[in-house]
Amino acid sequence: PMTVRADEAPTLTVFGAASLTDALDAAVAAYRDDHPGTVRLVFESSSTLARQIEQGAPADLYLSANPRWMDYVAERGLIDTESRRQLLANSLALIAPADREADSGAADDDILGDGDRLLAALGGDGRLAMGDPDHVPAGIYGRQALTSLGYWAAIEPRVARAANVRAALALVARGETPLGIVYATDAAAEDGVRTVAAFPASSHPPILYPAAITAHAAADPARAEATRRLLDFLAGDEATAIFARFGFSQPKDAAGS
Amino acid sequence: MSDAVRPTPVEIPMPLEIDVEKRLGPRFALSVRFEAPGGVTALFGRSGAGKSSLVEMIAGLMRPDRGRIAVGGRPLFDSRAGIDLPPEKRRVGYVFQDARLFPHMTVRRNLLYGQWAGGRRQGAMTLEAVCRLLDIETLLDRRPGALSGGETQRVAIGRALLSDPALLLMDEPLASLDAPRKAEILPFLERLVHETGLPVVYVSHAMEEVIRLADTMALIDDGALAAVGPVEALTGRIDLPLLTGQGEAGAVVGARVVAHDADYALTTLEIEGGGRLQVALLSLAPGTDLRVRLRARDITLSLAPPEAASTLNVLPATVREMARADGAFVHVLVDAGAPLWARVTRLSADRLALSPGKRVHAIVKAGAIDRASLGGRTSRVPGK
Amino acid sequence: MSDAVRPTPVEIPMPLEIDVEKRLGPRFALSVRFEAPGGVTALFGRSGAGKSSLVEMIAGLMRPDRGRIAVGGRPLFDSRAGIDLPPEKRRVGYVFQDARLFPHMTVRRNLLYGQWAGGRRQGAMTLEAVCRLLDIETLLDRRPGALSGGETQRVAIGRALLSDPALLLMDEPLASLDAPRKAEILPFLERLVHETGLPVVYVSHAMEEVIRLADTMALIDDGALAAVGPVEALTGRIDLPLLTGQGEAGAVVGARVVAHDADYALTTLEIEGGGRLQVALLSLAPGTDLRVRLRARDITLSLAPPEAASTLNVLPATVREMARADGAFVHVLVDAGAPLWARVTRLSADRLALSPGKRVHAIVKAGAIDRASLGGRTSRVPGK
Amino acid sequence: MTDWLTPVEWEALGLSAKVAIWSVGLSLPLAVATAYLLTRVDFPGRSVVNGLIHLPLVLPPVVTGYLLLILFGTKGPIGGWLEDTFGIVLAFRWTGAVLAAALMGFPLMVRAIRLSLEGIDPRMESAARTLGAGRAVVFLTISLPQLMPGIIAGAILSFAKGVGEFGATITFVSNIPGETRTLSIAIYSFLQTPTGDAAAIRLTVIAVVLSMAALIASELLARRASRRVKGMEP
Amino acid sequence: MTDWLTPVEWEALGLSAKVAIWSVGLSLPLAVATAYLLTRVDFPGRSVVNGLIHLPLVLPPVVTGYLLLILFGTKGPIGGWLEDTFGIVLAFRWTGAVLAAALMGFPLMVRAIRLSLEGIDPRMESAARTLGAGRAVVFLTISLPQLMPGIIAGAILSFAKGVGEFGATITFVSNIPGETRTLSIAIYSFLQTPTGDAAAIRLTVIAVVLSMAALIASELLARRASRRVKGMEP
Ligand SMILES: Nc1ncnc2c1ncn2[C@@H]1O[C@H](COP(=O)(O)OP(=O)(O)OP(=O)(O)O)[C@@H](O)[C@H]1O
Ligand SMILES: Nc1ncnc2c1ncn2[C@@H]1O[C@H](COP(=O)(O)OP(=O)(O)OP(=O)(O)O)[C@@H](O)[C@H]1O
Ligand SMILES: [Mg+2]
Ligand SMILES: [Mg+2]
Repeated sequence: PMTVRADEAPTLTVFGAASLTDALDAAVAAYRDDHPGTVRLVFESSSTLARQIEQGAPADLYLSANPRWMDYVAERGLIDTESRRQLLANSLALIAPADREADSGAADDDILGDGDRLLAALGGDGRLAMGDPDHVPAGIYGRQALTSLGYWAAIEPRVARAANVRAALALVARGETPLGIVYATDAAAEDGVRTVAAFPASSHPPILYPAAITAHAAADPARAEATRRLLDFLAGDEATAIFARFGFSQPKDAAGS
Repeated sequence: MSDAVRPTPVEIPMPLEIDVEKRLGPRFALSVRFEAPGGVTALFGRSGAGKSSLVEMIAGLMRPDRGRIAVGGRPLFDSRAGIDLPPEKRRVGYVFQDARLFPHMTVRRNLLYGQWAGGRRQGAMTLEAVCRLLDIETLLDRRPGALSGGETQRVAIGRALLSDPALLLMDEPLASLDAPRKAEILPFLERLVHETGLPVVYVSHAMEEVIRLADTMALIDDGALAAVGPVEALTGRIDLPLLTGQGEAGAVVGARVVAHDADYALTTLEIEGGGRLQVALLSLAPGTDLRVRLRARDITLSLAPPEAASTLNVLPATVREMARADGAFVHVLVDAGAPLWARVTRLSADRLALSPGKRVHAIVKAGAIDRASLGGRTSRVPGK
Repeated sequence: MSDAVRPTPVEIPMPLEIDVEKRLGPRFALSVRFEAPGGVTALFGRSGAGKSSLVEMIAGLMRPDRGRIAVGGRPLFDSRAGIDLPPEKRRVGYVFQDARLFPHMTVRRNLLYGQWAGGRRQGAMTLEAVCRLLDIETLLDRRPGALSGGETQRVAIGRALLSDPALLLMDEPLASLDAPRKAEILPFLERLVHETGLPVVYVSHAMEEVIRLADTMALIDDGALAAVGPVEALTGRIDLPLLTGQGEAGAVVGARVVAHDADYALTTLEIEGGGRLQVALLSLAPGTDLRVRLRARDITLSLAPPEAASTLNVLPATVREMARADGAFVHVLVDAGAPLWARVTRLSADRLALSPGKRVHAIVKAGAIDRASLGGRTSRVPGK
Repeated sequence: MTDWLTPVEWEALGLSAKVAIWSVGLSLPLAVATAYLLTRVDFPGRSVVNGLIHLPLVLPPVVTGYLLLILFGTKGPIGGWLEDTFGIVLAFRWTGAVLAAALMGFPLMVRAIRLSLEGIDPRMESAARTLGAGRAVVFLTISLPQLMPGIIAGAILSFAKGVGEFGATITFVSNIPGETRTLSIAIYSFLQTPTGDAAAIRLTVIAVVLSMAALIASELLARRASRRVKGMEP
Repeated sequence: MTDWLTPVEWEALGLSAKVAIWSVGLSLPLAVATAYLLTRVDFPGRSVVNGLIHLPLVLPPVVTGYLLLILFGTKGPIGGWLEDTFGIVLAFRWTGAVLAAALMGFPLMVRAIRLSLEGIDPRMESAARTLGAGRAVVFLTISLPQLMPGIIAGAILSFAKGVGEFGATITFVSNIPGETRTLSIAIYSFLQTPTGDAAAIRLTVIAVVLSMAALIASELLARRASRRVKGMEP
């Protein structure tokens, strides 16, 4: 499919959720190696990107960190619903500052099994850092997980709601909170934290990153074609391997477990 | 008074009409109405009388509650006709009581502001001439911030002069200048005014300046007009001590240059009625008309003409009127051809048995008539 | 001059030492050094001479490059001793040439600022007394923004007076006041100064004020001291036309009140040397010493005593010296017991054949000696 | 009366007002002192101080928030010291929101005061000193009253900034309902959810009303102050 | 020479400078006019205008960004009109970043200029009018030069804000490399990625250096302007 000449290839703009930044950078770098044309990557919170697409942003491909914002644009006819697919999956981790030993040796493995243990690990006035459960996707998943584990109500007053998952990560890395809930991908990338426990996949809905071609791209056959090639690449094996390096898993794995 | 000595109103080109009312504060209201035949109109009055406010209204910086202001028949403000020219259209040159130099410009820029930003023509005077007159050449490149009080005032005068005004408003322009400087600037103003016929409104507390420059004098007292008229008439009125404190009252008489005596550096003047006075040499051509102020306190009355005394000016006269001035003194109006006031002690008046009708000699020292008492008056340029 | 007429330096409590150098701009430097025996020291000089700068240095608002300033032996500044009292420690009452009222305070607050914020005592004067003197009662609750020029100046004077100063600095304090107002304030200042012995540095362009108030006069010319000395001496020097323009020169002589004539409202003075003068009634007790200024232009010389003339004061005298004044006039120094200057025309001098040694009569009109020529001098409070 | 707002909204409103008022109140004296130093005193390192003050304006608020976290967090050098010494905790408290708001508004306040300070006529100050007032008294009685227009302008800018600030605040003290969840943070939260628009708009209107009230009050004050400074009758 | 920055960093730096300079340049005349209106002219709705100007300060920047997006987006009423009429596109372009930065800095600028304007002695203006200068000329020759300290202060505040702005910008014009990815946005982006801290710190330093340079230049200008306004020798 190398029929398109470089100078004819449209410049593609990818709107990606901020949490995908590093992984998508690497994947698209690989794509560029053997595909013509330019790909611009724009990272922001899924909500902002969705609203910008609504206002006519020249995005060709939208990668949301959250199905709800994909639904939002879908309802408004801003994407080619045919092209929508679950691209990636992620999982949640309970983290602690790397330099701090858990307060009681017993805690680690089944700390998630018992709300009192978790509270004990927070100490007298420590907080649990997580994305704002009202709107930050990681926070929403975190709340769902703690709810299904049965002690959200006990923990809620102790939550430090961060503006995004990176801020929650920073709170833990700085030792401001003894514990935090972030994506596994974030926990893996930050040296300042260590994973205390992984949330069971069953404790929360699958963490999926849907992707879709926008109506803007779909309206122009050449652009639609090029975008589809990019999306196919991102769903392909080479990209999957790259995403895996950053801690992302495939939706079928997440769904299957 | 002969027409040669006082120009008739017909010759005066720019009559000034003032009729304003303005409430300034809860306690102070201004209500002044007069007409002046042009030339220099002095506003005289105590501190807080309303002089500066009146000048601001003429300049268009304060709006009267009602009334009319016109110069040479051209209305600047007329509440009934709905006329209110903005200040920049009034073509006044305003020397403010508080200078108001532009702090961010050099002195030169300040001086030329009227021409540079105000679109005024070069006018009668060049920058060089004004600088020389006011001795401000060395200040041209400085900024106003560190000028001395008198320097500031001189620059303010220069700025107004260089804006080619059709009416000059001067609010105590010489107040903080030294006597020699005043002695330089006054004759210049005098010449300017009399050569160009430029009408001037002049506020001053200094009687000499008023005598010297003004044709008309308006006395403002607590926001109202107390008196108005030719300077000669007003300064002769000894019922207006407000004017002058005391000791400054006197008569102003018209005079004409008759002859010069170069050897003794004396000029002979003929005053109204034919009397002659010798004064220090004047650089005025014979035939020139001028105004001489003879202060009551400088005139001695004698029954016999003095002998072997250092006084040159003796005028035969007749006592007309005796007016009590204050405790020790009596003002005596004598007719020496022209009416003159003499201020003598009551003791002397009794000794000399002065009473109306009595023939006396009025003795005036030549030295008592100095430049400050001479109001220059050359033939005016009519029209303009 | 007798000690009774001029207090000896011993009696004068607060001598003033000035010795400063200061470069102000590329073209102007000030270098003045003199001592004054206390009392009122007048700074006289042309606009831009450096008077205000000198006053600012005394107040501590401008720092001399080097020098020493001391009042009554107390150094305010001494570059060698490393003394430089901050302005608030100098206890001066400064009437600025540009008023500098605090815009955000009422007039009352301005007046009382020294007591309220400056920690000054109530001092010799009450608010009421100052308001009455300066006629500013009605202004007390106003703000300075809309005061007239003279009102502003009066409030500034009041503010300085009410700050209980140990040294009063007045920079043209009466410049924009009307004559009657001056006539009210001057005697007050006079009394204040003479009763309290408060030293004053007084800048003015008005000779009358200086004559009236000052004991010492320092003539500043272009940043340097041109002359300094007792007022009597300096005003008698006819080589200093800078002083006065012209026509103001004259002699100041010590005198003593001898008698009063209530009927004719006259006071008889005995001047140095025993001559007597009759002047308008003074409210001074017999025996009081004072200072009389006899302007050269007010004195007539005669060979014979005048007959039947309205002059009361005739002093036998001897011509001492003839000094040429200007073109028409010659100044004649006569000895009438006290030295007096007379200004006569050259023509008269020739006619009278005046020359040193000649016996003459000096004729002084009573009316020529008005309050403005009388420097009050009562017995001083020594020490303080 | 209280019906038009939900309790949660009232809480956010009250908190915003509290944070903004405290931040203005606490930073004002410091801002005046800083402005005075920068305008009148020639000390070494003046431009460094000047630069530091402007940093919160130049940096993305999130960066400022991180810096605050690093310095004033319980584990941070200053935060730890404050806690040990005075028992003052800023992290996750409304007091931390006050610090963030004060810091973000500080350059605005200092600038406004400096502008006024530069406009003060030093001749008035010297006149006051000849009347016996020392430097401090002159400052309080002459300079400060004439600074009022600048102080009011600075205060209103800082107040408005305090109401609007959220980047540094949320990063530093997070979003804890009733403690640090100010109007701005609440608005931001609602905007992040697909269904939150209506609530965001409501809160925005509240924030606007709050600030407008402060603004109008300040305008009146400022006009009076400016008339006073010019010496006009009241 | 150019080695200490990567091309991407150079790009962000250049873009930030461009956006800040344009936003200051374009908003300055408008800010002067607005300040003049608010200070000198008593028109109805004055407090509404005053309030509107302060909105960007009060609202969370994200809200301002959304409002911009809604109004000036290609589908927005003003954005659509601009595009149809003049072919000007703001959304997702650097020009939009200029608009966002200008808007966010506007209240700061207007306030600073108003402060200076209120300090101007109206007696100087009336003196100029008696010398023949009309209102406009008086404004240009008397008022404007005396406004310089305020204008400079306003410009530097607005410039700093322009460099630091990201909330409204990123919301309005997104984060498009080479087009709208200014230093602040780049810093923010780097902070959002686990490995971005070092880069974020580098860019922060660059932003600080850029703003400090502008700050120091402005201080010198301001000092000269303030000396001039006071009538001191240069
Ligand atoms: N910073 C400065 N730079 C240059 N010249 C200056 C400076 N400050 C003062 N001068 C000059 O010093 C001279 C003395 O000023 P000063 O105010 O002392 O004069 P003055 O004797 O009070 O005059 P006046 O009677 O006009 O008030 C003036 O010529 C003034 O222009
Ligand atoms: N806004 C105002 N409110 C109250 N009184 C005012 C106001 N403006 C001016 N005045 C008063 O009006 C009077 C006249 O002021 P004006 O400046 O005209 O006086 P002036 O005759 O020029 O006096 P001076 O010789 O002292 O300069 C003063 O008493 C002044 O206090
Ligand atoms: Mg006046
Ligand atoms: Mg002076």
